[in-house]
Amino acid sequence: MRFSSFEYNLRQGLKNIWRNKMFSIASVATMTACIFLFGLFYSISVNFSGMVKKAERGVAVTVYFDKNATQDEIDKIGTAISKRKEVARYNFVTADEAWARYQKDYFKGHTNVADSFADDNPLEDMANYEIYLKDVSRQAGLVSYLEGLAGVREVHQSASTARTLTDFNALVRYISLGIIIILIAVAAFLISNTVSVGISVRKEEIAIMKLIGARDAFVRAPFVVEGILIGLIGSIIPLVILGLVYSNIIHYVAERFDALKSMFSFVSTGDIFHVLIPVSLLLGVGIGYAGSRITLKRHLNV
Amino acid sequence: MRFSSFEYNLRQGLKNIWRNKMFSIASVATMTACIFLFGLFYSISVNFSGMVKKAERGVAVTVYFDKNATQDEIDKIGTAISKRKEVARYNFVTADEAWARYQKDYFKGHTNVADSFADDNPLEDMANYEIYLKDVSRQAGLVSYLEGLAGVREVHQSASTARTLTDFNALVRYISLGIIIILIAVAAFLISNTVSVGISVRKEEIAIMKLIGARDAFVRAPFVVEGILIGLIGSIIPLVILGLVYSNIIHYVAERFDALKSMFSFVSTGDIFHVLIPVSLLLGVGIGYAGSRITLKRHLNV
Amino acid sequence: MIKLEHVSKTYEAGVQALKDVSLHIRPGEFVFIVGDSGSGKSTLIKLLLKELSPSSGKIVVNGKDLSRISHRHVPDYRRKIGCVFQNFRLLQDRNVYENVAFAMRVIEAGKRQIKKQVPYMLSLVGLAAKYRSLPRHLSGGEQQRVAIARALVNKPKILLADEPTGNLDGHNAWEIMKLLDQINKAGTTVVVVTHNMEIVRAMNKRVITIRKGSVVDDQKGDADAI
Amino acid sequence: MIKLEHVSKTYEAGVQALKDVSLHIRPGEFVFIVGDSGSGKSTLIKLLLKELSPSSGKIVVNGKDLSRISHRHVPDYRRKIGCVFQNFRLLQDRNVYENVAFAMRVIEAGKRQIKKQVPYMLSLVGLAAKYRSLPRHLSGGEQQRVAIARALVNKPKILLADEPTGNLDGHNAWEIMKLLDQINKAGTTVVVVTHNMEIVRAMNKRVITIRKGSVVDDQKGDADAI
Ligand SMILES: Nc1ncnc2c1ncn2[C@@H]1O[C@H](COP(=O)(O)OP(=O)(O)OP(=O)(O)O)[C@@H](O)[C@H]1O
Ligand SMILES: Nc1ncnc2c1ncn2[C@@H]1O[C@H](COP(=O)(O)OP(=O)(O)OP(=O)(O)O)[C@@H](O)[C@H]1O
Ligand SMILES: [Mg+2]
Ligand SMILES: [Mg+2]
Repeated sequence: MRFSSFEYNLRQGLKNIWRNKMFSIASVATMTACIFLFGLFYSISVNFSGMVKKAERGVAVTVYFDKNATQDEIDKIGTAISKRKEVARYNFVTADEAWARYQKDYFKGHTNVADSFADDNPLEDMANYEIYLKDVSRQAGLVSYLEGLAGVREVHQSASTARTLTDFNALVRYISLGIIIILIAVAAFLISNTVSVGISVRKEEIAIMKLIGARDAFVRAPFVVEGILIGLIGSIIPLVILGLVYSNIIHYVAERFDALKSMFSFVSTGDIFHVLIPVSLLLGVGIGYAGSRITLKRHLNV
Repeated sequence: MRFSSFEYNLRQGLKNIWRNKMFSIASVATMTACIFLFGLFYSISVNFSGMVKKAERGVAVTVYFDKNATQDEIDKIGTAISKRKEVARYNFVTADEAWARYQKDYFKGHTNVADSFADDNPLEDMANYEIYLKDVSRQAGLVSYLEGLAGVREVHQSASTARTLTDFNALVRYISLGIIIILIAVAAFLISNTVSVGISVRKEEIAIMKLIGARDAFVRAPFVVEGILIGLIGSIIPLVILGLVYSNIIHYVAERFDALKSMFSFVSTGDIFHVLIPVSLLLGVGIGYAGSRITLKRHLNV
Repeated sequence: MIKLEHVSKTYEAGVQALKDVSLHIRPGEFVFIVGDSGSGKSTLIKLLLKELSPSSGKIVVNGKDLSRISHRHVPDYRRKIGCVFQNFRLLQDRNVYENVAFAMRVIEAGKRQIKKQVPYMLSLVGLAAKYRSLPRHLSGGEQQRVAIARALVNKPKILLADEPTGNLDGHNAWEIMKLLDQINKAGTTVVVVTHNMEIVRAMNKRVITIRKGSVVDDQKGDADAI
Repeated sequence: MIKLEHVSKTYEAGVQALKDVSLHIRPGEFVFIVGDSGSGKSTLIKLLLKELSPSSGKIVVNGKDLSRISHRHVPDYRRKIGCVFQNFRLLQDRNVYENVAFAMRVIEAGKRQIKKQVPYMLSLVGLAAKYRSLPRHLSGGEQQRVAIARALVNKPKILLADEPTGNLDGHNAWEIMKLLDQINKAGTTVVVVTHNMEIVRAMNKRVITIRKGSVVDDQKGDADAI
């Protein structure tokens, strides 16, 4: 193609968008709506997943020692724990700390009860390592490893909580993935639908061009330019809207529901858009391009 | 309109769908996709909301009595509690029960610790009423009411859990509502867009009819029939798909993630579709009808 | 019957298609309108059908000022007029039969009447065999004849025909002209735009000549003079 | 140059539009094709442009068997042919200038050449002033002239014109005919389908008559006889 043809086709593509305002608006709107929904769900599920992750990290495995365990043994256990990859962090809780925490947790506001124990620590033997995991699903493995260590009396685990969280996380992941796949499929379908309706309407124009002697590539070029541009516009608009909405909403939610703050922190706008921008552009431009090419193929056989 | 005209228009509406296959398919597809997404989110959010509700019900307010409270006073407090509307259920916990539960909860697996107390119940004064609420957000009111009663030493509430749950529930509700509103708006927009593109393409046909002397109503009728039928088809398809998908998924999830069962039970297919069917039909048929009428108005001024 | 008083029409683009045209066509007349390409003949037809409104001046048809007809009553007005459009304007998604029948459905004619009248009209224009074809499967002249059949099927009081024989061979053109003459004899006012001077001369009717939007000549035919 | 051997064309609907047509048009000839409405003239033109394929028979143009041209090379073939379609087939969303320029862009003509040639062609058909109008804002005859300008702008080797003067007044029709004659004198083979017997007689060229899909007459004009 000569440069002047290329330039001509580029200009025609732009003009086509203007000439077929109705379809251009419909296409851009469809694309905007679909990519907006996709972005919305992506953001929600990423945040939700983050929340579950955080909750997971709060689950601990507690290691109690043999009554006659030496400090040396206890230290060795600590070293062994520190070497495990699934461990996020761990800390040593002395018997006194354990009792103090007990009182605080369970006798809160009932000082008279706690007082009844006086200075007598009922949890004398309860010094322990509190271990926080990176991934709750690997808890069982860690527990059986720890139980095999010398000086370990017992390993306490919150079995049901762990399983619930693992299951819940998996469920959320499946649902999010399912929704996102459905959304991408729906978006792809609707967008290519709109593009192909737009082209079908102009099949007489395409036939005329071909009858005058235009090559397929020459007829196609403006439509493809149009498809790509519509894809571009239709993905930039929802990205801008999402950007504004997202940063405002996390701000608002963080203020309004401060009790939730402790439960989860939001994924930053930057992190979300790091993924969202390339995926959306690919979706918009890709479908715009592919949709127009595929539909044109049908009409070029004149 | 004469009956033969009515019949003619009905038949024309049906034929229009066939003649404009491309647009009919596009419209039905758009509608199907939108209503499917709407139904999907409605189901998810109803279930999620149910889950949070169930979690809420697990939160309790505990009422402790004055050391010298008589059984009569305690009974009176019970009666007062039973009269409160926000109370879901309540039960009396004796000091012995309280201690037994304590031991079970906190010394689980550490019988030696519990043994150190022998038969000496450290929670002698801890007989209480355990009250479960219908709605956590009304907890504060109940607490201050209970604190005013004679014989009440102290009212214990899990303040942070309650607030977290209330906040969380509100957040989920806002997000669901937001998403559902966005989905309805997007659906309405896309569907009416498709309908109006379909009609715009036939504006020459509409102009010809008007020039031959057809009244607006006569030109409009087949289009409106077409719009309603497309709306009907486009809402029945997603409803059927949702019905199948939903009942299968709740079955699958219930089996696969049995740990979650305790956390929430699924809302029944019947309950979901009780709302979903009328809303979807209204959405589909309503937009099909309104969309075609509004778009036609623009083209009838010939 | 048809009266134009100082009618001008300027399109949005600034093109002045008609300039101060005054005309009077009496009931039952047969009038040819001739003129160069782009002189404003189709514009005149469109004004008479109220497809367009004049920029200035007054058009009275059947005693009614067209500018006074409300949107609601435009269909009633058009039903009394049959129109053959220069570019046919057939309903592309309906077949030949439906295109002609449509004009009858519009006036809420009975089913039986439609079933009788439509095939009769199609046979008059020589298209009885093609009644199930879609317009795009017809030759140019066949499409034109469908348009003529549709304009005539309701026996209108006024017939406006914009270049009704442009795509027809001499024989077919003559047949159509004889048909129009018959209809005129039965009382219909006929206005025909044409470039076919052979036919105009042979028919010997009133001829209005338009040039660049103005009426430059208006000659009574011998047939009328009698 | 153009050779048809036992060509038949039956449409899907079962209509036999051409029956066993054999023809030979020599390079540089000027041929009129006449015949009743629906006799198959446009079908013949469509076959020559390879818009349709014959049901049977062989068509050879410029020494090439049309059925042997691959999809890839159809554009090259069409570029050597100028065609005026019966229903104009203008690009509705482009203005007059763009419609004519489009034919030049297709053959990748230079910008300068386009800027020179298009206004010249438009002035030849008398539309220099309307170059910015959209087709729907033109009169019937003006649209036809745009179609003619587009067919001629590339100085094709073969010109196929299907009813090029159906919407033109006598004066304009003559101007167009003179133009076609000039082009023919410059070496282009010209095939004109028309109903205008006045012009056919006056031009005195070869006339092929088709009736119901068959060639029934083929008369050399006096001009050729010389
Ligand atoms: N919609 C429009 N917008 C702008 N200009 C128009 C429009 N329609 C017609 N014109 C212009 O008005 C003038 C008269 O057009 P009109 O169609 O009435 O001509 P006509 O006499 O019917 O010609 P023909 O014999 O070629 O059909 C022409 O110059 C034409 O370009
Ligand atoms: N696409 C089609 N499908 C079916 N039949 C067709 C199709 N196109 C044309 N025909 C039929 O083929 C026959 C010849 O048509 P064609 O267009 O070649 O006629 P024509 O000689 O050009 O007539 P006119 O002078 O009226 O334009 C006609 O009877 C027509 O109805
Ligand atoms: Mg005209
Ligand atoms: Mg033809």
